[in-house]
Amino acid sequence: MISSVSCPVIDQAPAGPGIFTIRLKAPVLAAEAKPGQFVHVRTADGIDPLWRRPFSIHRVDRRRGILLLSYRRIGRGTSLLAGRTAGDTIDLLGPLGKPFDTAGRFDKAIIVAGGLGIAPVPFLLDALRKEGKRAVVLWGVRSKAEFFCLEALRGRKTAIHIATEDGSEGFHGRVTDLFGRLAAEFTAGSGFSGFACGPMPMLKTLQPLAAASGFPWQASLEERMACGVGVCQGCVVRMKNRQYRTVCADGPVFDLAELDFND
Amino acid sequence: MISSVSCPVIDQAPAGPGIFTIRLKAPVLAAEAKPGQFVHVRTADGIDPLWRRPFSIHRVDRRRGILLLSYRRIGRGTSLLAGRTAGDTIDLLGPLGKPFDTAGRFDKAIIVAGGLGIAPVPFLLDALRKEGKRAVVLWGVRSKAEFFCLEALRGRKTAIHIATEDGSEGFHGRVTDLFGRLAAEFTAGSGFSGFACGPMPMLKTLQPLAAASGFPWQASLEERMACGVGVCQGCVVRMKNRQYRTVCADGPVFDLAELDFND
Amino acid sequence: MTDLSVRIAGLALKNPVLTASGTFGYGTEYAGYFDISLLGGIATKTVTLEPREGNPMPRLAETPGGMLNSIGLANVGIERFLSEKLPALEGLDTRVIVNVAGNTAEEYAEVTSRAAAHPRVDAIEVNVSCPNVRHGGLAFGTNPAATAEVTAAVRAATSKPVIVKLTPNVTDITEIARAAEAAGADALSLINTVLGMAIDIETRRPLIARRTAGLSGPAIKPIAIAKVYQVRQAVKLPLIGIGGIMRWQDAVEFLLAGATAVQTGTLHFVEPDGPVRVVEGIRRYSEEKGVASVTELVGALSE
Amino acid sequence: MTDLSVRIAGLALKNPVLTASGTFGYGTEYAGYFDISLLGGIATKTVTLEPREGNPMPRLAETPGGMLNSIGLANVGIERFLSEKLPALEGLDTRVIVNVAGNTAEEYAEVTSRAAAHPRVDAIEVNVSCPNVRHGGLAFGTNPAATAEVTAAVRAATSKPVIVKLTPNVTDITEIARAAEAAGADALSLINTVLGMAIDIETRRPLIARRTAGLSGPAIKPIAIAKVYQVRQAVKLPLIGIGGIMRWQDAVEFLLAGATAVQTGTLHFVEPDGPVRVVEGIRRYSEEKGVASVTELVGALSE
Ligand SMILES: Cc1cc2nc3c(=O)[nH]c(=O)nc-3n(C[C@H](O)[C@H](O)[C@H](O)COP(=O)(O)OP(=O)(O)OC[C@H]3O[C@@H](n4cnc5c(N)ncnc54)[C@H](O)[C@@H]3O)c2cc1C
Ligand SMILES: Cc1cc2nc3c(=O)[nH]c(=O)nc-3n(C[C@H](O)[C@H](O)[C@H](O)COP(=O)(O)OP(=O)(O)OC[C@H]3O[C@@H](n4cnc5c(N)ncnc54)[C@H](O)[C@@H]3O)c2cc1C
Ligand SMILES: Cc1cc2nc3c(=O)[nH]c(=O)nc-3n(C[C@H](O)[C@H](O)[C@H](O)COP(=O)(O)O)c2cc1C
Ligand SMILES: Cc1cc2nc3c(=O)[nH]c(=O)nc-3n(C[C@H](O)[C@H](O)[C@H](O)COP(=O)(O)O)c2cc1C
Ligand code: FES
Ligand code: FES
Repeated sequence: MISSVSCPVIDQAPAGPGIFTIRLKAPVLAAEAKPGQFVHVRTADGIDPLWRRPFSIHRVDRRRGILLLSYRRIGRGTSLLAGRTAGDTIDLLGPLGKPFDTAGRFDKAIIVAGGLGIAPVPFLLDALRKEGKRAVVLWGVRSKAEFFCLEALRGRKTAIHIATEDGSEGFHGRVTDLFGRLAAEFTAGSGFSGFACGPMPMLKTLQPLAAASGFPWQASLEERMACGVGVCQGCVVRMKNRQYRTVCADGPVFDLAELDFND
Repeated sequence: MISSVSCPVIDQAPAGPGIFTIRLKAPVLAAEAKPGQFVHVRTADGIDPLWRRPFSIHRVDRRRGILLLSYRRIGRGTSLLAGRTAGDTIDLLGPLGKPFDTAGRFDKAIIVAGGLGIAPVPFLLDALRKEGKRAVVLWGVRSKAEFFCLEALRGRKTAIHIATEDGSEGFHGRVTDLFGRLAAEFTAGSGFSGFACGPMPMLKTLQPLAAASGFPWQASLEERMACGVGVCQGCVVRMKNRQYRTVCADGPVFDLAELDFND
Repeated sequence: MTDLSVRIAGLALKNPVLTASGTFGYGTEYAGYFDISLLGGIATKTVTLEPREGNPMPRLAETPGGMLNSIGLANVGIERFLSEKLPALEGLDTRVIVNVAGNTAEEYAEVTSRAAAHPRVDAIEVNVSCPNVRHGGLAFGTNPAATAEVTAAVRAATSKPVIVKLTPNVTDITEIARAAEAAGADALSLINTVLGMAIDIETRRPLIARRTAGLSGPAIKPIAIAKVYQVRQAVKLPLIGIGGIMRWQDAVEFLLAGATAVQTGTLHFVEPDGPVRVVEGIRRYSEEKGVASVTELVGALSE
Repeated sequence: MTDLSVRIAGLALKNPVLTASGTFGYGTEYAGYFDISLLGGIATKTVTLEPREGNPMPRLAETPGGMLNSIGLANVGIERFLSEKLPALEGLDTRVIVNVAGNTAEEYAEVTSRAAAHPRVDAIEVNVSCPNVRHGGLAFGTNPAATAEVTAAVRAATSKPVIVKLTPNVTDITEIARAAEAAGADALSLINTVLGMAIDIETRRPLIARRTAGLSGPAIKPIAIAKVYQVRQAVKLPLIGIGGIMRWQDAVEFLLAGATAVQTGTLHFVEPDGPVRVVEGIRRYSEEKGVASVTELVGALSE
């Protein structure tokens, strides 16, 4: 069941340039959350800012009842969050949204992430590993200075490819170009399944490439959110069948092929 | 000159039940402030709350450039202020308002304070001592549990009388009753001058007693304030000549005899 | 123990706290978060004859102490509302108010008669903030005659209580309130959102696709209190106060201004179970003040 | 270097940031806090023919993201304004706009001709939010004909630029804007405060003696942006945007919505030197965006 809970901060540390990872004591959330879901976080106790802020679940430690979020400080809400320290408590609503389907009939996951879209990937990888599945992560950032949480991405059954727009590390270009370059290796019928997390323009560029891959793709979207639970109808996205779906409740994970980016 | 300055917090400590004393590094303010003046404090960096909050200057340490405020935590602004610790900075506007006149031709000050109206009294006493004047403080509180800063009130040239409404210490009753009881000791023509700080009802009750005393009285008022500098005309008080005066700029210290409490 | 029950147009509510249209879905979305039967009632998202997909994206923006929405009348239409949404409310011990709208007075009447025919529906709330297609697109609720026309049509379509929901975007709200009263409204609810706009200075685009949108949240509370107070002096009908209620204290403010009940809206997005806390706060306040019935607070300003 | 200067009705301002009436005294009160010559101009507290003491206390209340004021037209009267207040502005290198009001159109005209006769006065701003004693006490500015009447009277009383300051408390602000334009206004400023109210639930008294009051501050910014945007489509006159500007970003939002200049108000109470920071922010933004003249931003929404 979804609930609004007050969670003690265990600790918080910088994880990269302007990026923080916060660890929260949240046993129920940690137990129930699935990768791709998010929490809706109250960053102020007054009205400034008024709305909660959505963050993907970065990782969970079920045994210890710990939930991790990784986020970039960009405005008032994330600045207030970055100011929280051990001993403070934070009001979370969650777990929210439809998770990635990791149980499907595939044995190799291709994960394409852009920028902060990497945030839910460690949790996704943990789940894939538990299912005995292998994964290849393609992560695109502007520059290698933006890296964080790389350790969480590496692992026995995971390969990682980096794309930087400035060429400071790995492939020089966008992550969708990198995917295009490697696409031949990921062929349909060999048990692949695709996962994409990143900004809308990345997903839009990826859509035809993903269609050409021949295997199914799940994509996680972001939209400005008020309620976060499907009530206000404020965060809708257009589907190929012309209908609107809410990102917060019908998503944030959708079948990439069904999204209509031309709206 | 009045200015808006960002002052480092030196430290902050509870001084009584729900009462805090904060010490700020504010050399210019400490040098220029006079007793009875106040500072207008920004308690939030956003809009919650929107207005600054006015606080009397509790005391200054000119040599070390330190300014002290003593306040009760009652709402959001004072709660935010109570959360500030060493290393934080606070934006102060001041010194504001007309101070007490301590230089006049008197040699004994009678100070009547109600509740938190005691806040500016230590600074006033320091100034009186510097002028070689003696003082008698009459302080009324609901119960002795509300005492704070008593040390700052005691001193070589100062006598202190306490009134508690519940009789838990000193005189059993209101401070204005206590003044009435002692009034015979404070006679006109023996170099007395009166100072009153407290809520409006106390000042109103005191006004006729003060008039009967035969010596002059200065009273410090409180009103809800927006600008704090005489611009918005929002904090006016009616004078006996029927004119309005701003508490923030024409006051907060007024000639008690000139105030019209019947408006 | 204070009696928290109130009556709005003959309708008994167990307490004066309802949820506002468009901020509580069709009543069940928040069912997982708290027991909805603790509330006085719920007002549904506006329902129209045909399904509507609502406005283009973006539809939401945050503003200082408030928010803009331009959801439009996105809804499943009366047909699917009755068959798919209403049944889920059967077991709930709370009042169900269906908020209705249409392009013409006839459409208002038709959706009303279909909704009100259902036994689970306790009352109709009329959203007059819709553009009046016949009169140049200005909202029905900005014109006394158009408000009266819609009110009369809805009135004729049902014998259940009719609550007309007023827009604040008018020069003189008391004129509209009187028109609704004269045309047969049983109660008034106010306010709907305030017209507003915000611009992204980086993209230079309005933050809302439709440019102007509806402002709600704590920022508008003083506006709503003023309107309730003004309308209280102008009509005899019971009022439901809406606008920026975030804490129980705000709800009490509306009661004192003259509202018999309140609706919470934007609050839900911050605290899903906020309305229950509002009920509890009103109870505590009333008991502390020795109030036997919460109705004693209605319009009870001191001199 | 971006050219920050703008023209409002023939009046050249060194930059588009002015201070709003009633929030900057008679122009000198804040002189100790910063160099007022850094601003494009100042609008004085409303001046009337006779001195006025203003409304009873309490006159102020804080609200979520905003504030209520009911100062009334407390002012020293045109006589003392000219003899005691204006001389202090002589040395300042900034524009002086005298905000005027009266009980009748004739009073508006008379205070205007006396103010405008003084060489230090650069323009007249007409506060039409005053109760119209002849027409049932509703504000002049809520009625197109009354707005036109006052505007025409002021227009006839001076050849200096006449800026009419619009109230937001109307159904259709474009109608009022067009009336002012037709009656000879050179520019419009908007918005004045929004009608609001707040109640102390402990004392059960309105927090403001006069009960309803004027809401200002960040809470009303989206309302003001919407009004500027609407009026921009309706008239050709230059607009001065007012309402809730707390940061330079807010000022840029008003420019993009269609204002040629802005006024800051409630901001001063939080940051006395706030308007100077707004000027600096507009300058930085314009330079970053490669804007040669700040006028390029006016109404420059992208498609
Ligand atoms: C389902 C979901 C999951 C998310 N997961 C993460 C995560 O794991 N880590 C993370 O760092 N962020 C994540 N985000 C984005 C995060 O919610 C925003 O960064 C945050 O709300 C910004 O709040 P703020 O108050 O600091 O910034 P604001 O002051 O609200 O905004 C600052 C600037 O950022 C822009 N902005 C605000 N929200 C977004 C957004 N959603 N996307 C892009 N730009 C935005 C604003 O328009 C503004 O220009 C997620 C968003 C969604 C919808
Ligand atoms: C010139 C001046 C000097 C002051 N000096 C001191 C001081 O030295 N120490 C101190 O503790 N306080 C002092 N005050 C009062 C202080 O400013 C208020 O307590 C403070 O503004 C409350 O802020 P808040 O946000 O915590 O409370 P809010 O949330 O603003 O208010 C909480 C409750 O307290 C009431 N309240 C708010 N302001 C006042 C006020 N001025 N007087 C009485 N009730 C009020 C409100 O109506 C509300 O019911 C002074 C006030 C003035 C005008
Ligand atoms: C996202 C959203 C959607 C809304 N949809 C409707 C609606 O469909 N019909 C309606 O009458 N009011 C609608 N409203 C207005 C609310 O019912 C309410 O009148 C308004 O939000 C003011 O209350 P608040 O400040 O508590 O939110 C909507 C408000 C919001 C925020
Ligand atoms: C305390 C106060 C006094 C005001 N007095 C006047 C006035 O005398 N004449 C006038 O035209 N506007 C007056 N206003 C309105 C402001 O000029 C401005 O239009 C309004 O406050 C909105 O701007 P803001 O949100 O930036 O404050 C006053 C506003 C405040 C807050
Ligand atoms: S944020 Fe409300 S429906 Fe998604
Ligand atoms: S608070 Fe503005 S004049 Fe005193």
